[in-house]
Amino acid sequence: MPKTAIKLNVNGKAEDLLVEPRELLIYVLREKLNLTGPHVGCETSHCGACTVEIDGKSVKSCTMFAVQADGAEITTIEGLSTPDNLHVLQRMFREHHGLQCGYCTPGMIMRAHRLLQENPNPTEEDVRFGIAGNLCRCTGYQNIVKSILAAAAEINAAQEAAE
Amino acid sequence: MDLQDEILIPTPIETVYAALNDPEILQDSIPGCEELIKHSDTELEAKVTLKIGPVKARFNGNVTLNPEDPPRRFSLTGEGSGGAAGFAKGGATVELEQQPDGQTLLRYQARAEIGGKLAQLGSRLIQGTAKKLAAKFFSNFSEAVQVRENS
Amino acid sequence: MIPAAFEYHRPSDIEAALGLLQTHGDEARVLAGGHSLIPMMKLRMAAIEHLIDLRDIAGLRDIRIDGTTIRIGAMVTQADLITHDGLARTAPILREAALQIADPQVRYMGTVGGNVANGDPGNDMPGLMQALDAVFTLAGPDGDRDVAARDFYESAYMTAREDDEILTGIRFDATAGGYAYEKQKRKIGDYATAAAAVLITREGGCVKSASVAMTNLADTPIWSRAAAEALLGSSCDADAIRAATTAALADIDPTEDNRGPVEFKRHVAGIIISRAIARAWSRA
Amino acid sequence: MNDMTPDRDDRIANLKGMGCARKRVEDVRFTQGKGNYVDDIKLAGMLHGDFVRSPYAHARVKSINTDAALALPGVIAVLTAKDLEPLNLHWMPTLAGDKQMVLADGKVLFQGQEVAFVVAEDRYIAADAVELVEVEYEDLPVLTDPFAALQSDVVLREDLAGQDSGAHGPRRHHNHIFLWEEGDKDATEQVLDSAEVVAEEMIYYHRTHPCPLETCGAVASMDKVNGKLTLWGTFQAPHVVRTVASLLSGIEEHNIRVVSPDIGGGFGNKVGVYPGYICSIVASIVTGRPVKWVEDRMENLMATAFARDYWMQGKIAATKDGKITGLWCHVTADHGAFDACADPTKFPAGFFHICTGSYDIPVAYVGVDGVYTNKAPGGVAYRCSFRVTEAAYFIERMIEVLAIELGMDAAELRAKNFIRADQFPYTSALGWEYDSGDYHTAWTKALDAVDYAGLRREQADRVAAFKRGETRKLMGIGLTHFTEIVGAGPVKNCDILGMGMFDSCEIRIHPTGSAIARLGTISQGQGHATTFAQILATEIGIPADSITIEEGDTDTAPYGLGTYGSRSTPVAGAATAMAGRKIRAKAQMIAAYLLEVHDNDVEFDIDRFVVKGVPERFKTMKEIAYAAYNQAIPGIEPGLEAVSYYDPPNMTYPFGAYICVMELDVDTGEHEIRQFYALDDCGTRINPMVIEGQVHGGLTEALAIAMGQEIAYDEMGNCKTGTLMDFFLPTAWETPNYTTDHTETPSPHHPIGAKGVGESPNVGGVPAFSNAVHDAFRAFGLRHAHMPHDHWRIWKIANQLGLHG
Repeated sequence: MPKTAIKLNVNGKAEDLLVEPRELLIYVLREKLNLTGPHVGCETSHCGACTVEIDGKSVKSCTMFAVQADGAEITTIEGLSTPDNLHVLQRMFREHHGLQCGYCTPGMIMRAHRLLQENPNPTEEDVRFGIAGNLCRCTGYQNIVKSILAAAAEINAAQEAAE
Repeated sequence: MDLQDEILIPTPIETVYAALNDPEILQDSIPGCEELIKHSDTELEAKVTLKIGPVKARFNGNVTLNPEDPPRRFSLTGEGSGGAAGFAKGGATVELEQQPDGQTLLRYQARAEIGGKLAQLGSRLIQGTAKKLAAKFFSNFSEAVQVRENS
Repeated sequence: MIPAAFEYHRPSDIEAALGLLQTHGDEARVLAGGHSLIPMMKLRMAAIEHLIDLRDIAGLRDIRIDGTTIRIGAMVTQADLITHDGLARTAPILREAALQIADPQVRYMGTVGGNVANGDPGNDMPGLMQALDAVFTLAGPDGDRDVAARDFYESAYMTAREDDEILTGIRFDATAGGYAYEKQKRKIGDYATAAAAVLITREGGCVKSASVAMTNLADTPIWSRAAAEALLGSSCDADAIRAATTAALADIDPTEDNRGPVEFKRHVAGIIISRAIARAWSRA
Repeated sequence: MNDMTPDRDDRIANLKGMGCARKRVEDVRFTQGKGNYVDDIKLAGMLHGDFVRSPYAHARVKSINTDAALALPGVIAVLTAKDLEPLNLHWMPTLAGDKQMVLADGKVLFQGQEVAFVVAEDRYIAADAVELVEVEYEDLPVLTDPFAALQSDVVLREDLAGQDSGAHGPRRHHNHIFLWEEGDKDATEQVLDSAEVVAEEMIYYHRTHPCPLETCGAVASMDKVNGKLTLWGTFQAPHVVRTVASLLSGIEEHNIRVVSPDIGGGFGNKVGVYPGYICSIVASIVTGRPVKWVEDRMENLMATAFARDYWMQGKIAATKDGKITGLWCHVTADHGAFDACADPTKFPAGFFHICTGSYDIPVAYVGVDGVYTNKAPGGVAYRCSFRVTEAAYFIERMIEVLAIELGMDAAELRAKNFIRADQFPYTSALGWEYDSGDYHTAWTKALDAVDYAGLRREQADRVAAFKRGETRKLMGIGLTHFTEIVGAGPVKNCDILGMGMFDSCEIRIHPTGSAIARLGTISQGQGHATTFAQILATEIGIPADSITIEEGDTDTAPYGLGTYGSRSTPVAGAATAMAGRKIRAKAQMIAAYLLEVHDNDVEFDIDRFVVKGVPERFKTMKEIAYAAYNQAIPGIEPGLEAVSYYDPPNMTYPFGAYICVMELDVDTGEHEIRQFYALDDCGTRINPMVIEGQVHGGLTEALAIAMGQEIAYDEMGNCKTGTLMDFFLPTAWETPNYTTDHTETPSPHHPIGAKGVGESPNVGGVPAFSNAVHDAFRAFGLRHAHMPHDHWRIWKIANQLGLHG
């Protein structure tokens, strides 16, 4: 099958790629761009371990062909922060024990990140509804919800202080 | 999975019965049938492409006809493999009843078993689809019989 | 899970898309949000040789409200429905239903057009469109044609859309009065065990108009004329709701699956329909 | 020295030792997407393997034609049983003493069974080639019901035909695997015959699956130049995999390196040895290139490691006033096509004979019949110690049924029969020595915490309101008091395939006073790198932050049996403490030398040795470490290292009291968890934060199992729950908040008194949820209904009780 040339902007970096149309975005990210943060979990768009941000939307990258993303801006967990300057969500997940095996974590944090962009003051119910596309087998979610609410509080406090 | 229904065909019972044994009519009637090869009077080989929405599976199968009690009763069994999609097997019993107005009442009872991915992934849709396909077969069949009768 | 190879097309207008459909016939399929189709391709249940992505076609993402007529392009996503202020005013049942579809990620990608055109009895929008008495616009080689939602569905995955047509948009009138989309599911994101869409207007203390539709209770969405008739002119009291529910149940034909046996589904359908009617009435 | 000086508190805090809620060191990489899981491994020239699997549950394989697949450009090889046979690898031994086909040898016995292994340049070509392998099947009658299988003429395992004895004794039918019995059958039956009250019930614990978010996979790389095989994989027991790989392949064990990298959840799924591992190894040997195999979700659910599927027939005898006098149990255990249970070899039904639970039952009998059916093999401990979950569910359901029979409150019945604190160590009628416990204290604390009496009053009001037609919702109070048995285990009775179930820790203190410790276990999310460092910090006085914990690489880690059955803390945790004590003993001698006093004149104090009575004279562990390497000390070797292989004298017996309050809609079958209180006693608590996280997670897995999760088959043997559409994993939306609590009864034989906790919430959670469902309907005459309690099954209960009018 002939390959198609696509352009992606991934974590702020322009990437020119040649892909087969059937290549799923998750594999292109993981295997061509070596961004192994997003994971493959269920493959039928139920678990959200592959969640990345595309043009301001949370997307399950296992259910999207890379060719569909041509021209898109993509952020993966690797683009959320630098090791010296972690995102508040990353800090809060650690602070509140919001992860165990770590497999769902990159997708979960990316989803939480978009959720807080859209709803900076979520209730517990908002958070639970907002991360319903992400499965975790280890934590029972209680501490994930706590982590996200704590992150929201910290972001809001910082903003208030700045104002 | 069990399916049953009846259909009224405006032709005499003998014509209908003969048509049930006619590979050409069967091929025209079976939805998606691409080829029906007759190996003997009762042994047929069929190639059928099943297309339902996004699903497309090509089945290769064998059909055994059993003209039990002509022209009143007829049965068949078959099995087919659809490769990665799975497999199917089943059978049907057809009973014909001459009506006073010259029409024939065709009553069928079919049973089908689906295996493999089709059954695993499509179980919520299989029953309805099978019902539709059976209905389609018999309406095609009724049409084909009438075309034959009129030609 | 790796899909079989295919050729990808991204036409920039509907004519080009239709041309591709004509050229490739049965081997081609249009791609909207992809969240039904791509999993089927990955499972190799769908073998598609030409995938025609509609994302670059102008106009398909529009939501237009002209007076009381609402037009929604096929590529409008569930997320768009949820966040659109105009729709919240003119047809709030859309938001209520869309929020009960899948999960946030899927709603960003999943489109109205894909949801209604796919013909899966589990999809929620087709039932809703029955209730709204929507009209679907199909673009084809001979131009556009309209098909009423209530005439569109034939059986699972089988619809009035011909292979060389593309569903480009839907149109319906703004709703007035009360509404409810009630859905029971095994867990969030699941197809309905039973779901009902109800619209009711009120005059004095009585039902002036009603529309009752159901999801995943037959191999097509069901609109129950009899259920609506049972409500008309009534005060939507317990007896009227019971009569409407009985009428609606006569129109469904659920099948057994992992969600439960037929008997259970019928019972739950009755509960869900009654609740939807009661809630719609309470908002009327 | 004043113990309360701030200086001392600071020193303790600085260590981040046992008892402190230390933040996890693992999280730094996981939150940044820098975990390293099997599918993240990418080697030069790596090939991809993919399986052709059977769509049939039972069929003769008449032919396999690989020509078309081999003709596809990019396909390197297609392996079938014929290719593996010369290597004697077409079958492999199972952990339960049976054998299992690696690739279909003449027939297939379950849907999804591995038939051929395709090896190709990339995963895309491999998937295409799988479709091109033509397999001709002839279908055979399918047996999915173990009771029917024992009556059927159909022979499932033709390879065993004529063998009237298996790994666990006589087989009485061609589909029978074993009968395993414990306890005193005659005495138990006598008690039942003469008992005042006998309650009898069939309790089914349905088939389910651990379903970690990461599926199973492996990367095998045979370096033909050096003759060394490296195998990365999702292994909960990497050392066992190395030994088994060596025994099977003939490659000497020093030439095999097995690495478990980060593991995305295990829950028992990753204990077993799967055909994919074997085929990857063979393919790498054949091709001379690295080969990766990672299963997809459907393959995971269809073919690897189911759990449970136990039909438990129970009889429980009691006096009229509720004193239990005997327990009888017969299990029909559906093992699927091959007996691939993960159990210690001497226990073909694992530790199921802990089924007397928390109760002082004078006489008991258990018999377990293992049966072959056309279902996937496995029988793993899904977040539990071997078959303990089944046992706990069985006894906690039987107690409820007995309470109904007696017309007694189930909480009171439990309290009346608990083993008393003064009876420990307690030997059960089925032979276990419970090390410690204080059940009454825990039970009272739990009942008080939820205001049990108040809940019962509310429930009575609700029943009355329901009967008056004012509500359609019922309220259930699910009670459970469970006793786990974990920490397998003493080598004297616990081994897997002859490998004794000890575990190990090796510590090296570096000259500047930091350290690395390696263990024979492997974390799958439990946080070993965090908690084991805490044990060591307390034991050797070096801050946890200065200790690296490493696991999972057989070239560097000491031999151990791995992580499952909550054995890491009881066994490897003990080894860690013991190795730490060896370090401390040597450090004491060094300190004494440096302080110029006799060995016995110094004592350990948090992070240093001090001269007794002269607290200002001390040497810190940091100073001691430096001296150990750099100072000539007469009679003492340089260096500061230790290793401990710990063979525990007994299991540990964590326990807990769980109470679940649930609302049920009798019309829709929907439920709402209103409250869940979980009190766990896991002995000494190493890290309360991690314990709480384990409890939340285990309860959520229990919620899933009790309320909807199952591996279901139709009559043709089609697995109906092969994707996450149908296999229920709850989201944040369906999951409640839990209240956790604890008592602390240290294990008397464990060096630090810890018992393990990871699996308790799953063991105790399932009966708590299930009992809540049952309890809601008790007033209407329900005795027992099978799990999972999904909507339609709850509706069915209500329907059968006539609650739908």
